[in-house]
Amino acid sequence: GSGGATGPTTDPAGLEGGLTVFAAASLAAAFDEIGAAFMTENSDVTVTFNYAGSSELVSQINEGAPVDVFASADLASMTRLTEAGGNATEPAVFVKNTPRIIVGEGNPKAIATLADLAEPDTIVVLCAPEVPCGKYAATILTNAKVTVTPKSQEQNVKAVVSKVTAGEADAGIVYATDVLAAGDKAEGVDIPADVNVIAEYPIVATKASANPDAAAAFIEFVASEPGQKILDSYGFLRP
Amino acid sequence: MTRTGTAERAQQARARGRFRGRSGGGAAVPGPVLALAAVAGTFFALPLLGLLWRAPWSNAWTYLTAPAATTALRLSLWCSLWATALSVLFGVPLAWVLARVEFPGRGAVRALCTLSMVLPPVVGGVALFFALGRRGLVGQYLDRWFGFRLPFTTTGVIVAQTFVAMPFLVITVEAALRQLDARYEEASRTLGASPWYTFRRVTLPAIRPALVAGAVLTWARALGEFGATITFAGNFPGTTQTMPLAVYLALEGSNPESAIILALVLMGVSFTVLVSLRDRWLGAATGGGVGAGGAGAGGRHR
Amino acid sequence: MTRTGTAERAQQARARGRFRGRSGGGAAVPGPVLALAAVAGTFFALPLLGLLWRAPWSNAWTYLTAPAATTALRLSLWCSLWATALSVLFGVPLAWVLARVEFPGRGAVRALCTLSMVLPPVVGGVALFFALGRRGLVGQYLDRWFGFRLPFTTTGVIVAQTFVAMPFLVITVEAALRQLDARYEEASRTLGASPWYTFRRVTLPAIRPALVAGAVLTWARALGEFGATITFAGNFPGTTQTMPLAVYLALEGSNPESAIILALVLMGVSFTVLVSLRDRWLGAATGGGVGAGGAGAGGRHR
Amino acid sequence: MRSPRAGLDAHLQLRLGDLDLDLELAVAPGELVALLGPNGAGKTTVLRCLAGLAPLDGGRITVDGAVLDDPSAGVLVGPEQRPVGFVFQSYLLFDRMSVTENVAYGLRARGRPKAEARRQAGTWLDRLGLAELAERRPTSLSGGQAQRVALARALATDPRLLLLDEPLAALDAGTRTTVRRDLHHHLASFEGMRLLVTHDPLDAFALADRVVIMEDGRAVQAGTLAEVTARPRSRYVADLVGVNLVSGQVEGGELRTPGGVRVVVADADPGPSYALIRPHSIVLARAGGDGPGAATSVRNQWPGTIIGVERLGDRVRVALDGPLPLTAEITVAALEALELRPGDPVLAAAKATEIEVYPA
Amino acid sequence: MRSPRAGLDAHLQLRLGDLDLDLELAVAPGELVALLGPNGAGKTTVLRCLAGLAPLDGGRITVDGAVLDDPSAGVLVGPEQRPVGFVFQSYLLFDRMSVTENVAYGLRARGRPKAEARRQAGTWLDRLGLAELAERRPTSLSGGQAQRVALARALATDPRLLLLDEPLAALDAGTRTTVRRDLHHHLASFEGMRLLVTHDPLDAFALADRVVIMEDGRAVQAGTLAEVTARPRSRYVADLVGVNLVSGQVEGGELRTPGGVRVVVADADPGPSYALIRPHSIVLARAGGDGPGAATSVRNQWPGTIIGVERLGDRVRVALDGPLPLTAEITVAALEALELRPGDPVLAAAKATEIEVYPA
Ligand SMILES: Nc1ncnc2c1ncn2[C@@H]1O[C@H](COP(=O)(O)OP(=O)(O)OP(=O)(O)O)[C@@H](O)[C@H]1O
Ligand SMILES: Nc1ncnc2c1ncn2[C@@H]1O[C@H](COP(=O)(O)OP(=O)(O)OP(=O)(O)O)[C@@H](O)[C@H]1O
Ligand SMILES: [Mg+2]
Ligand SMILES: [Mg+2]
Repeated sequence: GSGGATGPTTDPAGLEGGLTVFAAASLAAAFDEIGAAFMTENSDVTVTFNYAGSSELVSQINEGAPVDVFASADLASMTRLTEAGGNATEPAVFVKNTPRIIVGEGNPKAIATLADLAEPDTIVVLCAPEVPCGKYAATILTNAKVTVTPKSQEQNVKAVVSKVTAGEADAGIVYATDVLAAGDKAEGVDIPADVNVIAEYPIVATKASANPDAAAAFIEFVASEPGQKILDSYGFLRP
Repeated sequence: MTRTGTAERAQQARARGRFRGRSGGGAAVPGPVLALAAVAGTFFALPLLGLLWRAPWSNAWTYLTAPAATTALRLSLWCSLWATALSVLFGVPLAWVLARVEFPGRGAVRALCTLSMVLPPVVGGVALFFALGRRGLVGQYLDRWFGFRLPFTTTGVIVAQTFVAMPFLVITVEAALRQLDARYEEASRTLGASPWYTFRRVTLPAIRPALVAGAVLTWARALGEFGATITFAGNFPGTTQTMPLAVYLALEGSNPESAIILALVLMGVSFTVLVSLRDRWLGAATGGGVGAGGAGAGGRHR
Repeated sequence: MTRTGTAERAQQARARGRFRGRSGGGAAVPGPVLALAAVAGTFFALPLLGLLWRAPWSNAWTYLTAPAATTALRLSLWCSLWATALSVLFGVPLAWVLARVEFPGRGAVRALCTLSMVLPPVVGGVALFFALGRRGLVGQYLDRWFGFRLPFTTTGVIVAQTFVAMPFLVITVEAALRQLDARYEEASRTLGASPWYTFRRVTLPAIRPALVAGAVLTWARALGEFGATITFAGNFPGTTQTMPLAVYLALEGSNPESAIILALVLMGVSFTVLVSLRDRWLGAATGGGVGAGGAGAGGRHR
Repeated sequence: MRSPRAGLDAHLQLRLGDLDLDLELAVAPGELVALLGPNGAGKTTVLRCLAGLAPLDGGRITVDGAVLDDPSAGVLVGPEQRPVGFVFQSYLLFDRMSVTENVAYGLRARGRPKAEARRQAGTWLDRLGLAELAERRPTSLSGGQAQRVALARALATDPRLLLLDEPLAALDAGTRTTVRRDLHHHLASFEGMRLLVTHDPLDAFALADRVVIMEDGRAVQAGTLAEVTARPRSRYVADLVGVNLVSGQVEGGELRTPGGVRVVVADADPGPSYALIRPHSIVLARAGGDGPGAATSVRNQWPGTIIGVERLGDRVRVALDGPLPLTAEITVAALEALELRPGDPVLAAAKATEIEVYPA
Repeated sequence: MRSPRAGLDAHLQLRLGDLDLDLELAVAPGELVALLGPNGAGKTTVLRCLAGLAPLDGGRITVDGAVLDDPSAGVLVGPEQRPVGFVFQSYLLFDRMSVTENVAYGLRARGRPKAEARRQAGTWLDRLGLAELAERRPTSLSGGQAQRVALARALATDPRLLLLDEPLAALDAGTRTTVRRDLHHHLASFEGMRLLVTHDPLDAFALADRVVIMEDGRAVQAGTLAEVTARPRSRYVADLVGVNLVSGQVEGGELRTPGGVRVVVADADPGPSYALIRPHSIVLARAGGDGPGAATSVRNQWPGTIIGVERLGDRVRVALDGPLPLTAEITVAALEALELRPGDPVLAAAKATEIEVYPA
């Protein structure tokens, strides 16, 4: 994005009131920081976040939730919103995320490749095929021509992380951001780029928005250099 | 409360009064109570009506007959029944001890039993990891010595459900035991019955309404259990994917509508079970005459 | 059960026997029961010990004092207490009607009240939308006529918690009412007391142990409520982000460790409340003498 | 509806389990009627009907002309609206209230201020000698104390119709006399009606203006106790008075029981009749020995076996089984002279002139 | 420990609320002891101690030499291990079992096969005239029926020591005679001991070998009923027998009550004594009129006010209040001749020779 200390959104006089952002729970830490930065720049705007699963957020919006901006962790949920006509702008991908193999502290099973996941004495957990990380994992494994029987198909990517960090599972496929967030309890193993799939996070202003100007400004801020810098620090890739 | 109306209506009302099992006095319900009860009933009914109203009936059959759905339902029933059975087996003794034995820290033990209800279920699952997982307090020894692992198994589902649901049984039964008239147990003892025999023949029958109620609560809670199960036992079709997990994933997936249908199935099943829990299992006095009530008691003539 | 030992020990045991309030007969607990109870107690204790064991104590203070945590805790207590109060207000009348009034479809109404327990909480939240949301069955009129909206408000949290937690109260209290000896209510009526006065002065005191137990269950369930709340009321810090939601967010976000600390805080609070629920509130007979027990009853001499 | 009339006027029809209740009952203002009858006769059920705890199937209850229950007219007045007080056979004191609170309950339920209700309750407790127990819980009372508290509780509401289900049964002899007297005393000072269920003829004697004997849900006899006991018409009353009652057909100076036993009687009109044989008019002799009437004019001689001997002061009551089961009362001296023991066969004799006969 | 000895040998010490129990009690094999005393004396508590439902604070209970409770030795045998049967004052029948199951309960609890237990229970039901009720639930029984079932239930376990807490109180007159006789009959055929709490002297007469009178947790008198009633030593016994008891100091041919009233007596040793005045030896006269002793040798004349009049057949008992509260028994004719009404002042007179005096 174009950046600088005075970005394109610098028209503080025009922005005020409340701004409600619905964002995927995996964005929570990054968006809290972005929100704070945004409010420093636009002191008359109060940003409120509502974090939950992307799919759940779409349901809420479709039920008439008071929301200005929606940031999804996957395209499928966004599609459900646009199909219902809940969007005011076209979805824009503001960040990307790379799947990685997650292994326990010190990588006890010495997992280095996707093929190692097929070892019978390796306990692997993946996301359920219904949720985005599960879809990506399936695609990646198909691309790598590896057949893995997971012990469990988790509800979301954090559940995979917690199984691995708790030592119940030996490995799983999660996002780079999750490996980073797990700190020293887990390690990441890269997936070769030729089989990997990159996850895309779209953002829109909603039709229900009562403060469309601020919504547009927020979306722009996320895509701006300060916004992207914050996202970088959590392991996200720029679009 | 002078009742007027056609003689026929009056007589029906009378006949009802008799068969209520609580003739006269006890049965009369004041207006405000009825009103509040009606509000409560409506409050429960509305969301369910809402679900029925919005359910995607046109595709219902497809969703219902999906093999994943039927497998999950079967697993759910199996696990929740086991969890209920285990809760009764262990929970009733615990309730008895809590109600009847005075020991230091009794309050703490009682509180402990209630804690797993307060715990957000996901954290409950994590806690189970810490205790019974592969690296858990006890689980590591289970694994090392017996090669026995709970996570990712159907047994794990049952354990998670029991952990979350058993408190309902314990608390309900304990309250019933406290409400009980201990003199009937004394009478039993003087007839030569051991504490255990007394418990089986006198105490248990007397607390049956509460026991049934507690077991129903437990079963329902186990049937609806989601967080602890998915965290501790994972989610794999056929072994650990219970109905609530299937519902949740359907909600997350591309077709949230199917989730409503699955949830309705879950509700339909439990509704059927609950309705068929006939009054007499709950210990209502049947037939004419005065309310039996009273703890294993000699009814009206004591 | 011949007791031998030093005279002193024996006398202590005797004194205890007396102060149990259930001298002799009732109090004796057979060995197998004690064993089962011990297993149950351990089963509850282990996961909590596990949590304590693995909790990131070094950073605990930082997590605890985060403003988000204290806000969430305050909100949790506020909402769960309201939900409990509403449940008592509406649930006790409902329980009374279910226990005492025979009407067609009573079984169905009872089952209905239990359904919200079986419903996966997330679906429960969705169902609440369908009923009370801006486009819901009733909610649309609330919105259109009064401009009143429940979703995403603190009131919405209370509604969601009440919906999920009230069944515990209803079922517990209904069981207690069924166990009650209706003759005491009859006696009250012959003394000129209206059904309502009878309820307040005779019935309520008699079912107090169960009522307290039910309220505790309800409160605990409301305090731990997550799925319905996040779905129906959202996750707004300060207005709808209760403690379980904060725990969830910590788990999902960058800091899973803090989730354990937050969960422990939640547990600590409820533990404190539950332990301070002294025995006498649960209706234990205190002081010497024979078990009072019995439904509002004349104790030993009836 | 019939014209208003003071007092209780009831026709009670109700089926309950084995019981088929069908009883007409009237109690005038100021009158105390005692209801006697064997266990299971339906006495408690009668009281429950009158109190409104058991709605009638048929019949009608009016008190001072006001209809309380009339199924055919669809009228049913709730228990709390009836001017009725009830002392239960099993006390039913409220466990979680003190004795005073129990007694004050009815007044509080009628909306009296707390202080006044307590004061009035205190007066009642004084009157029944319960003042010391005022702050006790019912659980810590003895059986008799609890019974008295129940009595005080019912009296405190000043009912028009007071129903007492064996109120004195659990009282000790001393208290009983006092309470009986006190009850009489208080009851005499009000215009109300009292219906008393009792098993003790002494209670009925001392308290009742009239007794109604019921059996199997029906009234079998009514009148003053003296009238009723002079001519028992049921086994129950005969037992109550302690006499032998034989029923059968009188024909030609003889009463023949359905079992074929003959009782020679004097001056009796033919037809179905009762014969009353007082125990002390029966003479016993060892069977096989010289019968009491062997050489005398006593024509009534019945064989029997001794099945029980009970001492009553200086006399003994001897129970006989045989074709005609009888109870005889003889002196201890006679018993010892005859060396009678349970199991021994005996002959019982009674003079025809000592047997009273009256139509059934 | 003392040497083994057949029968019950107990010294009961226990504080419970207001009750301070301290009672020595022995019952020989085959003996039936009746425990009498006013409400709240501690009779039920005594039975509870013996059954093991209330552990002692001090003292000791042995049955046939076996120690059942001895706090100083730390021995306490559980209720179910004691050879004791208990018929409770309030029945305590198990509501959820049929009558037969209730009676068979004790046998089943002892491990007898179901069929045998039911058969034996049937025998007991027959014996107590309950056969028809065999399949009924206790809830549908009348009070007296329930009482009999409770009796059958306790008897069915064939206890060495049978404790009966007013077992006949709720029985009607007819059944009462039968059950009393039956009870006697059965009890006579076994070597066991029986302890019977009752308020009815007739029960004590008919059944008991010996009576123990207790008051406030202590034994005040013991012996045969005849002995006890001939010389009452407490208000309770005097009321039981229906006589007036005056206690005071005898000095110079006079007994002086603590209240200062004088009773002239014949032939009495000085010292603290009781004077027994039989109601029928008291003559009444209207106060102010010609006293019965105005012109006679009767020196005992006490003023009083009539507070109650009770009819007993052709006699009336008149209760007097005054410095010396008395009960007099006069004929109905005398009452009517004198036109006595409650509230009237009267003079009561009694001849010194008709007053019995014995040392306290
Ligand atoms: N709820 C009931 N169900 C079935 N039968 C009942 C019920 N209540 C009463 N009965 C029947 O009615 C009969 C009369 O009962 P009730 O209590 O009125 O007798 P009672 O005359 O008071 O006897 P008692 O002197 O023993 O107290 C009983 O034999 C019983 O069989
Ligand atoms: N649990 C208790 N708490 C306090 N006091 C008690 C308790 N149990 C008994 N008492 C006291 O003991 C006294 C004696 O009671 P108990 O029941 O033994 O009397 P009782 O002789 O059987 O009387 P009744 O003839 O009226 O049945 C009562 O006055 C009561 O105050
Ligand atoms: Mg009765
Ligand atoms: Mg007693």
